[in-house]
Amino acid sequence: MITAFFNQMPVLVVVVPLLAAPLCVLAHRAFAAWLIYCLASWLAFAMAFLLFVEAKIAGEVSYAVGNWAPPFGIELVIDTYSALVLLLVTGVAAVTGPYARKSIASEIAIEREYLVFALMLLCLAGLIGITVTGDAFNLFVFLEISSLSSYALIAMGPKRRALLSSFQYLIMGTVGGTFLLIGIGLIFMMTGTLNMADLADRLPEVYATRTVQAGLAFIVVGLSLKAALMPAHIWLPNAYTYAPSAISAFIAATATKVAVYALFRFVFTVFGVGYAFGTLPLGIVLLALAAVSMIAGSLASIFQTDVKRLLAWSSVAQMGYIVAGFALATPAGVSAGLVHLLNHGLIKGALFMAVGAMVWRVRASSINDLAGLGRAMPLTSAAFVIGGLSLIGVPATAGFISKWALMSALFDAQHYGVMALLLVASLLSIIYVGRVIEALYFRPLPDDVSHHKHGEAPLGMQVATWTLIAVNIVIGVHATPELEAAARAAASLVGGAP
Amino acid sequence: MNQFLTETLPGLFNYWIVIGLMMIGFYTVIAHDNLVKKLIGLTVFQSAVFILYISMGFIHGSTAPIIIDGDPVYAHPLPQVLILTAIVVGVSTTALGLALIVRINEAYGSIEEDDVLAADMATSEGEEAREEARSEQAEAAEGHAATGADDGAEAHESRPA
Amino acid sequence: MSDWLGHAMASPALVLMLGAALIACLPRWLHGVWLLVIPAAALALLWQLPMGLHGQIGLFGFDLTTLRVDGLSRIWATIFLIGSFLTGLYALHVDDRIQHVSALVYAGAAVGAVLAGDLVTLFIYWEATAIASVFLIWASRTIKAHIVGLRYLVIQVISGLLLMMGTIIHYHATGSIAFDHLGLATPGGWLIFVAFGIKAAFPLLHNWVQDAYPEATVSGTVILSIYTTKLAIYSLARGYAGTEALITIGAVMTIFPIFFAVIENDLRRVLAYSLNNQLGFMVVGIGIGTPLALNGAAAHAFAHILYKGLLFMSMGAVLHRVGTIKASELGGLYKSMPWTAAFCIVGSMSISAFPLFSGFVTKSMILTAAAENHHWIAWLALLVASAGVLDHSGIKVPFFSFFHHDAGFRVREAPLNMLLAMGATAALCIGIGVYPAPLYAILPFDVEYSPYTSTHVINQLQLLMFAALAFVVLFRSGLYPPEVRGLNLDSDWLYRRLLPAIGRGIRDSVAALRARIVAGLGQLAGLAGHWLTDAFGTNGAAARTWTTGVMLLWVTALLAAYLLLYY
Amino acid sequence: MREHTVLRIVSQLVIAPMLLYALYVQFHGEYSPGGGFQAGVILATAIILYGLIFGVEAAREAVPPTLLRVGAAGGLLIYGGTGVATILLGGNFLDYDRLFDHGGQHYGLIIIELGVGITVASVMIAIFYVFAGRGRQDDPDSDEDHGSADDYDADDVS
Repeated sequence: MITAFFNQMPVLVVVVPLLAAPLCVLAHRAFAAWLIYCLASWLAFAMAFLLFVEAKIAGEVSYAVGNWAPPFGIELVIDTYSALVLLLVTGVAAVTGPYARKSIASEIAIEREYLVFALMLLCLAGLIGITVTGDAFNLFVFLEISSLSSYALIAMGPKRRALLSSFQYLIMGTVGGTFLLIGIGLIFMMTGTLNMADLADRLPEVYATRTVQAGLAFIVVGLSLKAALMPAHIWLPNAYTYAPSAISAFIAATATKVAVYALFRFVFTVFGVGYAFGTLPLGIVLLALAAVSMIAGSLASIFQTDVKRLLAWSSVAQMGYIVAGFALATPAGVSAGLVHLLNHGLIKGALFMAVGAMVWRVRASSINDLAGLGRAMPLTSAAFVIGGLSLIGVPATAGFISKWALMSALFDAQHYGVMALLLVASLLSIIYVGRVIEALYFRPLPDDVSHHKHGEAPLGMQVATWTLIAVNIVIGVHATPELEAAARAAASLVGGAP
Repeated sequence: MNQFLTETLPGLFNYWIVIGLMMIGFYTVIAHDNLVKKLIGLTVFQSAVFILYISMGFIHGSTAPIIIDGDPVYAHPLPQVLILTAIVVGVSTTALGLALIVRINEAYGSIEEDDVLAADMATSEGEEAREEARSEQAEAAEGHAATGADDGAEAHESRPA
Repeated sequence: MSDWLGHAMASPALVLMLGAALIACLPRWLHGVWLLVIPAAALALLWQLPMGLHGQIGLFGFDLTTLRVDGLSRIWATIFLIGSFLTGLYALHVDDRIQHVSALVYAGAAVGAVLAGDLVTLFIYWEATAIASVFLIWASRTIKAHIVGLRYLVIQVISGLLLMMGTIIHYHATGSIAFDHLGLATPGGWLIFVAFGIKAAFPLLHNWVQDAYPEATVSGTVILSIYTTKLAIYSLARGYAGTEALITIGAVMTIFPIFFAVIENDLRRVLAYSLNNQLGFMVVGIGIGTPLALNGAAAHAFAHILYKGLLFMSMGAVLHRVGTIKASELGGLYKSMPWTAAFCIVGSMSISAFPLFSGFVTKSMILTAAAENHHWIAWLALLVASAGVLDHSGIKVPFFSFFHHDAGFRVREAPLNMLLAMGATAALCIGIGVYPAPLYAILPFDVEYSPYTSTHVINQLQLLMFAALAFVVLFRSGLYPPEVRGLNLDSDWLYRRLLPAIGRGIRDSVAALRARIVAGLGQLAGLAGHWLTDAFGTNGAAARTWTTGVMLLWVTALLAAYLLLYY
Repeated sequence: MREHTVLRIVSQLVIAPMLLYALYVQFHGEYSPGGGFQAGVILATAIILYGLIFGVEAAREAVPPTLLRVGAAGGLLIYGGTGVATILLGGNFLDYDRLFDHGGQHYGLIIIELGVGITVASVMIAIFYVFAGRGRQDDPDSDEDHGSADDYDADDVS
């Protein structure tokens, strides 16, 4: 039985949240739905961890759905690359559970709460599906599942602006998804297979055709849209700003990261690094876009008056960091990009959670509204400070590890210009994080202090926020396991010694 | 050239239809402010992709992939199955989009994107005004500091509270 | 992880930081005790450590040496910890958790940086000092402090980033991250040099000191004056001892702040300028690079932290009681604050290097080293600067605040804890001046040196007397820049007296040039700011919400670009 | 529309065969064109037609929203539950051969398609209720469709 469970984990990690979603709907009670969410996400996290270990030992875990042998059936493949992203997704989801209870309750009517949890589970199932699947079309379907549920989740935000934000995201996301569909169709047309490993085998024969080239272009643009890479990023700030706080934290930490995962899964595993970066000039385009993202995102972030929007813009900038690492297509670069993908997920998750806790308290998220909260909510504010430091890349935090890795990789690849821009971007990040910290600690509480009577945020929100912060610090001081795993993943993607 | 006109061009007519539909749909999404029209455009765009898939699995003279007696040529069933799924996704998207439009209409009284954005902009200006007031105050303090080495004493308050 | 635990137990830096965490959690009435106990414990721990390398840990692929105890690092760590204790005492009455925590973290980071055996550890602590210290500025809680603090932080972090880049380049070039002599031979060495230079307030990189220090809180300024710049001096001594360029840089550093210090009205800013000038002495010492010179730099840093801290403390006490620190508004305070006045005079005599005060026994080492090695121009510059110091710090500060005409303030004497802190510091200043042997004993190199030779003493006294005379003459004749609010520079007297005239001429032209540059930069910055706001402000072109049509147009453009590239 | 006699009569005549046809399509899906999705849509169309002709209220009475919620979730659970059942029987996910000794693929597929059909029909009707109900009254659970509209794209592995 136990071995059976272990063998089935690759599919169970998707199925558990997928089936928990209708259970939430059936349960129809906010508390029961929440409980189901927590159990499912924790179970998923546990399985993700076991899968990570398994992938580490075996190199790759493969699973044939319906016992149809690949490449005919749908294959689930978990290697270190996907296992790491899987760990991030399920980890953040698991932490969001305790957080979401109070946060959701404060922003969404009680009779609709169960739906939030059902949708979050669906979204989670979709995101997990993307990471574990070894089938190109299946990836599209999971991507759309996660996207659709996140549109609906964002639309549940307390302000009416959430509606248009969600609609814009829906349009952009659907176009991105359809582009991906076109791209997959084009390469399917040329090879007759959808299995990624099989595609990788068969594509070299037809590399020279226009169809495959166009297919790559469509896939890259489609997934860039989902990953909010410049210039396809404008849907992101609004979507993250107006979503309910718990949803902001969850989606900001996972959705775009998984899209980047999928992008480079296609680019590296399916098309091959030699083709995408050698024959075709994808690397330089992505690097340029990444550089623009870093600077423009940081600049826009500095000017924001709303903290959630500020963080969202900084996400645009940080996506630039991540893509810059991957776009180097060197083992060091890919590993740095992957490390930053994970670390940034943790950082942004923590920051959005901290801000969400403040929003829970003051019911507003502009910088002015957070004035003086350092005294009223010392723990939450401290969490924000640590998260902010990690975002800047201060030593002993996770952000530093990835910044260091990125700088080293850029230096090795002799992209000094991008290196300098990364430095500038991190200076800019000091300014936008500094603005918030100053408001928290060095401005007086506003006169109408009625809402400050109650003090700190609820325990669940605290625990969740601090868990992510703690992980940040642990990675900051003891990064070796993460770096080793990332190096293994990079080696499997672009070759080279792990 | 002649061959291109007589054979290649009409021979690929399905792709021309796909491309035409795709462009119509995409243009509608880009050019129209009306959210419903955008959604319609999106649906047309998606349909074009569905047709692309279906037509690429089609073989001349083939039948539908149903098991019947004899040995007929079947069309490739896989694209059809895939597209069935994609259609489901598309329908969900449309339904969700329409639901959002209904609520946008209720919240803003308009389904023109620029009107809604303008309404948003108007609400955000109030928030901004407060922030601007503060930064102006700060600039004033800075300006004061820059005018002479001996700036005002107010900046030197210390607060050993 | 066990090596981590071992490191945490052994490192004075982490003791301070853990102490800070403790203070963050403890109720307020317990703060005071810990503010004193923690630095004392860390100091005891430091002296328990045997000489050598400790705390080797692995961190993201590097083998770090987090503790290197040798003569050079130990004297710096010692004075940092003494400084931490004294400022803790000084800040005892402050009821502000943020200040206490950041002060301890700051001190811990500085100690950690000094004890760092490799560049990565150094960088980590280097950044930590930047971040911890900015809170001391922000803690003033004024809008100006906020802006200044951000500016300060950005400059500090630029220094950190340069250090990081330099380290990466150095590592790739040599395969080593050890923090030993670096030199200017490699690009990595240059980057690190500039990084150190920013924190050491090299000329033209110095403005952040005068910009930020006077904006901090009363105790914050004292704390700030101790660590960052001296940490940079240590790093220079470690990495660039004997680099010729430092002699020139140091000589310029000693001279130019004098002109600004003389005309400055904000007394804490005067002290910030003289801080710069004193750093110049140490930089010259490092540039000379002989054991005697390095000893001089170390000893001078030691003494300097004490007397500059004392001066800042006394001015802080005045600010605390009176609420202003403008020379033009103060005067006659010796009646109300006699103790503070006395301590301030001790500090100013020390900084002016009167015999029997700490400055004398340390500064003369550097002067002697300069003379021994025939750096005559530098020697002359140092001599001139010594005279200048007396004018602006030695006389101006105590004179305008405590004597001069009575401004009519009748305030209470400084709080007891401030007085105790100042008293202890003053005692140390005098103690070192009278009996320098213990200080000499902990210097990094074994050098026989005796400051109290008759030549030294007489030379120094002559110099001081003439400088004092100059002050009196200038002041009586009304030439000494009066303590006015504005910058009314009266040029009638410009050519009548040579020395001050040249000084003023240089000062004027530098000031004018600076004003022009600042104005030009300001305009540029204004333009850039407008452009940025237009582009990236919340409703700016790049950052506002676009319609989906526009977004998709961009996406289409991107797709077209890809397709064209592949075509 | 209730006054249009022709429409009423015709729809009364048509609705029952539609439902029957839906069932046919449902259970012949594994041989012939059809399957859960199509059947679900046809079934939903019948109910929607009923709603259009006789009013949403009448339709709501016939097929209450709670039933739809249960149906949408339950259908999905049938689908997933089958997969889980195959796992419990020692096979891989959706390895139908484990379900029965003979014709496992066959019956397995039927069960799966049943789940899909129920979900699709429920969600379609729910969407109709919500859009039709808008503006007439403000019913609290009208937003339910949001969620369930997405629920049914989960029947992906068709």
